[in-house]
Amino acid sequence: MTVRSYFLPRSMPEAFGLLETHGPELLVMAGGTVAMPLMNDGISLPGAVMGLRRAGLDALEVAGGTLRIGATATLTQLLAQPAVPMLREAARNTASWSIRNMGTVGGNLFTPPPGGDVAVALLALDAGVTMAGPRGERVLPLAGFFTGFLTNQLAADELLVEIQVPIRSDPTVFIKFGRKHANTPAVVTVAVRLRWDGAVVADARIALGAVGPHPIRALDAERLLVGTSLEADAIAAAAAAAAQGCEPFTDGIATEWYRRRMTGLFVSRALEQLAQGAEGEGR
Amino acid sequence: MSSDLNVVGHSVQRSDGIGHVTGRTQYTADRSFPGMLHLKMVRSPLHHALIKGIDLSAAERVPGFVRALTARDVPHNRYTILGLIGVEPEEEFVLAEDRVRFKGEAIIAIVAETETAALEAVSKVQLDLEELPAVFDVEEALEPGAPIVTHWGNNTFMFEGHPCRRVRLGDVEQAFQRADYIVEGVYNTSPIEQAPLETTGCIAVPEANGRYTVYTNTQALYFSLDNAAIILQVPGSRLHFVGGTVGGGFGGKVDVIVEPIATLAAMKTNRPVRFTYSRAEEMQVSSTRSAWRIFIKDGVTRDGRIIARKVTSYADSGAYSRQTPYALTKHAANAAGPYAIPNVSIDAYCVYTNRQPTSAMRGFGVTMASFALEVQMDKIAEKVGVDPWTIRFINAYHNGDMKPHRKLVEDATLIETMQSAATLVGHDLPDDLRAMTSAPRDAGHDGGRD
Amino acid sequence: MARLRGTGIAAVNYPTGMNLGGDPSQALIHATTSGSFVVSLSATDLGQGLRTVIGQIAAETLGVEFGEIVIDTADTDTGPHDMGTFASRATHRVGNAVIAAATEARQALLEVAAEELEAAVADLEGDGHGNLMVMGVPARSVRIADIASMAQFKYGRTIAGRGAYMKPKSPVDPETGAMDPDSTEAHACTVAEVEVDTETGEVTVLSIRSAYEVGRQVNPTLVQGQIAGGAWMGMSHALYETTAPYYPAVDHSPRDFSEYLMPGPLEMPEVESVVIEVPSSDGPYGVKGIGEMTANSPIPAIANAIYHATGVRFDDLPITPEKILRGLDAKRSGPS
Amino acid sequence: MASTIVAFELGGREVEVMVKPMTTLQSALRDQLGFTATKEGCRQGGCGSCTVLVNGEPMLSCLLPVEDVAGQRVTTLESLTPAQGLHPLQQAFLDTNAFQCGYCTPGMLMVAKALLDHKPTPDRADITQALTGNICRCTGYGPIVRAIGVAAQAMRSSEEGQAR
Repeated sequence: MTVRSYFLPRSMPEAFGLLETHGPELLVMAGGTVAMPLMNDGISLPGAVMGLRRAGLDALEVAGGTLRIGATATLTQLLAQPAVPMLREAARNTASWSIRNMGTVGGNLFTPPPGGDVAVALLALDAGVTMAGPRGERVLPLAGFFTGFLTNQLAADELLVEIQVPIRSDPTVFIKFGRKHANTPAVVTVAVRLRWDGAVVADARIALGAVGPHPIRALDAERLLVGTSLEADAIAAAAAAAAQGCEPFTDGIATEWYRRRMTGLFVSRALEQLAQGAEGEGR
Repeated sequence: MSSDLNVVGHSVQRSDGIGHVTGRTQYTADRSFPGMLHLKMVRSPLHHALIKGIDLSAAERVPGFVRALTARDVPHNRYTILGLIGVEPEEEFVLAEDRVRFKGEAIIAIVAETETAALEAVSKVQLDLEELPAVFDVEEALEPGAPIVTHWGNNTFMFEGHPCRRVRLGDVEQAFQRADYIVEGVYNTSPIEQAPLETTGCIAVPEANGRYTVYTNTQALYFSLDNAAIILQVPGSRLHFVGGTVGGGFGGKVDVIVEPIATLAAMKTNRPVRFTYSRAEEMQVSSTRSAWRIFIKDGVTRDGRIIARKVTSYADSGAYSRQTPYALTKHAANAAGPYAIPNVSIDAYCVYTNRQPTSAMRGFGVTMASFALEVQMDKIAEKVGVDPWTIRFINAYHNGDMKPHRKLVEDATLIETMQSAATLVGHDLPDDLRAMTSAPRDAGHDGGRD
Repeated sequence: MARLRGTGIAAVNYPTGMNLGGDPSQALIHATTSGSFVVSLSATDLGQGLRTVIGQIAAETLGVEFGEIVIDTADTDTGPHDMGTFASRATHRVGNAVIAAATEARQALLEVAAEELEAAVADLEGDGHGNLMVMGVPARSVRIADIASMAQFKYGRTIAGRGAYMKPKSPVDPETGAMDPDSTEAHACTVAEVEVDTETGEVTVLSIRSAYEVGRQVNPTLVQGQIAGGAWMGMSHALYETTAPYYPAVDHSPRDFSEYLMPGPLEMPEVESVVIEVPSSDGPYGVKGIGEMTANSPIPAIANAIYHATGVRFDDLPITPEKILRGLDAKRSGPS
Repeated sequence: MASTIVAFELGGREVEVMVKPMTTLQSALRDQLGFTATKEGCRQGGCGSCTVLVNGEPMLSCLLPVEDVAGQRVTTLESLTPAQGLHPLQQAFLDTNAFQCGYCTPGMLMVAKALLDHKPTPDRADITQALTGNICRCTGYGPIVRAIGVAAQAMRSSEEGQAR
């Protein structure tokens, strides 16, 4: 349907009011980098659209050891923040300069794979998401947010308003592997965060993108790392577990086979980087 | 050498450069006209199907809908652009009649006040299609019992009575018997999109004097006008085509796809009509470079001379051949490469499949032949035990040699070009190769030819 | 992790002009009152710089500065017929037509100048920079701009020329394939250097270096542009591009530039080239066509370089990382 | 589906357009204001030929509802061109033959302008990174990368000249 109404609320109450008035027919758009192409091509023909660019949701601040990211903070804002280096790396590896100026962190959580690279980093960082609606606010760990391909816990009358990232000094590695070096869909995206206890891995997060219906955790691989010192065989075992546990798909960029193979390889390369970093720091 | 002339050979600044760097250059879609309508196509969602029915009623109710054009509205509903130069048969339709042969084939043109309204109306057209079996592989398409794409009962384009373009010189089979080595290769290439940054498009404008001005980014202005006049069944004098400035072509804008139907829409509505491909249409619907499957069998002597070359090529034409038969002829003329080979047999097939049609692209019929041949040359070098440079010098054609299509070589400079490349990259050529020239082989000496 | 390097070469020819001929181009030229020359065509500039090189050819033949040429193209109400811009034909065909038209226009110019200078046409010569003079007598000289004006206002004459070029259509013998499929042949030889990551199958192209023989360069900078752009397109064809990623399967056909893969600025190596010139017999000032061929030799050169690096042949384009990885796997596990 | 009037700053002057809901900035510029230097290569956010600067930052005008730039500062190639002569970037593109068909050129120039505003002395990596959202089918990118380097150098020399 030709868009009859475009709303650009100037505040969150106004946005919630519009959502309540128009219900699920209202297409909610943040940066527009995913929705606009579909509308331009006539694939998506919504009757009414609400853009969140002016709704005052783009603050990005550090408070109480947490990086609080407004849902419509842009990827460029993410690239500029100093608090969480892995998020800079993730933003740097996402799309192009112009798209990063438009695309939002919140929107990245709704981008279907193989997109959604920032969400992979957020998953590895134990991010939480705040959703708000008529019943008030609720906070979920990002790990519990995704429910399937293009589905999640957000109710039709809710908006995603904020992402919280605990600021820690844990070593991290973010690798996006695509067919090109920039502005290209991922074959696989790997985000790893470790917590060391002396020379031993105390806790591990391995998040993967483009190898599942949404960003996923490699839980088996994470478990295998705990208690190791990232010895070669520990890395190999974790990489194999990650490759085996992921759910890759075939698209025009890569086959399921290649994605699985690259998952193992890049989990391994990420862990090797962390092992070398640990050596460098004298662990 | 370039300095012996006053202007030619000098890097004068481009006359259109200022326009390009200031954005003042006017491309087709940069024009706009009062009351301009927008045309979008209803396309087949299936690769091969019979059209059983079309229901336009919901589309007609979309606000901004102006009218629909179907096959019945097209005066001469045949799209055979090479008919202008005598290539037959008439096989394609401007708008599909009872059958669609590829996913994306145009069925109904929708004209609306805005592009969005046109897209919405397109989405509301109900098609009743009966799916038919489809074929997507050139060799499968030639097997007995394969789904038939064409209306004449097999899946090959006929070249004056032959199912392929043939080139014959000498006797390859006999030469294979005498060869010390046989080297065989099979090469496959994928279809490729021309992908000019400006998509294919035009605007047809009714003029006060009863003529139609068509602003178009075609690569071939008169070719488009002449074909449009045939399809529209109007004298060429009714049409005025304006173009000449194109945002990239690469062969993708030699098809006369948008102009006839946009002009027809302008005739039917008496309003300017714009028809420009979306990027997705450019990629998924417009003609591509053909995929090729090329079989090469070479007979080679111990000292590295190729004495026989047999090439069997299949170009995947897609559902309609458009300019591809011409590419096959060009391919056949070049499928032995820039080499002097006394015995050559080439069979080049233009094969129909239920794929998006193919047509011209940069390197028309030759690019993929060059790929196959030049990889094959390396395989021969390895088999014979010489380096990749030497095998090419041994076999390079000279002026006065006869090509497989029986024209004598006139402008050969392969040897000199290879010598320059060797110098450029610092590759040390042996003295005998460094001393070679493309000059005709010595009289009374066959130049090593068999 | 292993990174293997390899070098490959390829040498190619490429024909100029629509392959069987029969593809005319025509040109009309007339002088304005101020001595500029309008070249009317219906040829298309695809971005390769046709307007510029045709202007250069017209200026050269007329003996005037490049800035005095106005190229008017393309409009079917004003421009004479042209077959179109494809088949590496435009500079060759349109150039020849423009030389013919310019020669006729120059003859008209010389006739007026002869009258004005009270000399015979045969005794006149030009300096190539907008002046005509009596041979050997530089003092008896006149500006072409003045002649153009006088032709209009003093002599009531036209300074104009018509030109056409067509290679007659060649029939093909359906049995033997005997035919005349080209006007002339340009040549190229490319040396490509690659590095292959044996764990990912990724190919990094390190350099593309080529020699070209193109008859005569009308505008060397524009020739370099074709070579650089063609090297990129050849690399793109070799390693990335396809509308059917799993051909002959029809699934996963791309619909945008993120799915339709082409190398970006980060993937491009430096492109280096050298051009040699051996004039063709039938091209304008010896020109051969270079428009299409620059994408050709890089493809097999890259394919051969990958073989040189890995010892595995990849004969299916595009040569994707996945194909390379599977090839390397097969080599490792296969019979040695 | 009532139209609304949207006002924004375009190349230093106030403009108003009357638009249907969700009209893109690209369409408002090209179809209503006649600012056609901003091109239309895909309308999918994939080619960069429609790049404009919004408050100095490169954005894709095909993905921006014009309502979103109400009150903002928009810069297109039209306003890069000075009254006399060319901007150093335009001059460098011309001098180094950094285009063929010219269709990607406006987008390339706008990204290059933003780059040099942010980083007047970019290295090769800065330039190539900045261009990864802009597709060129003709040149192979090398000439464009060179042109931006040449322009940066020219702008520095000119500033030093003025400083002296």
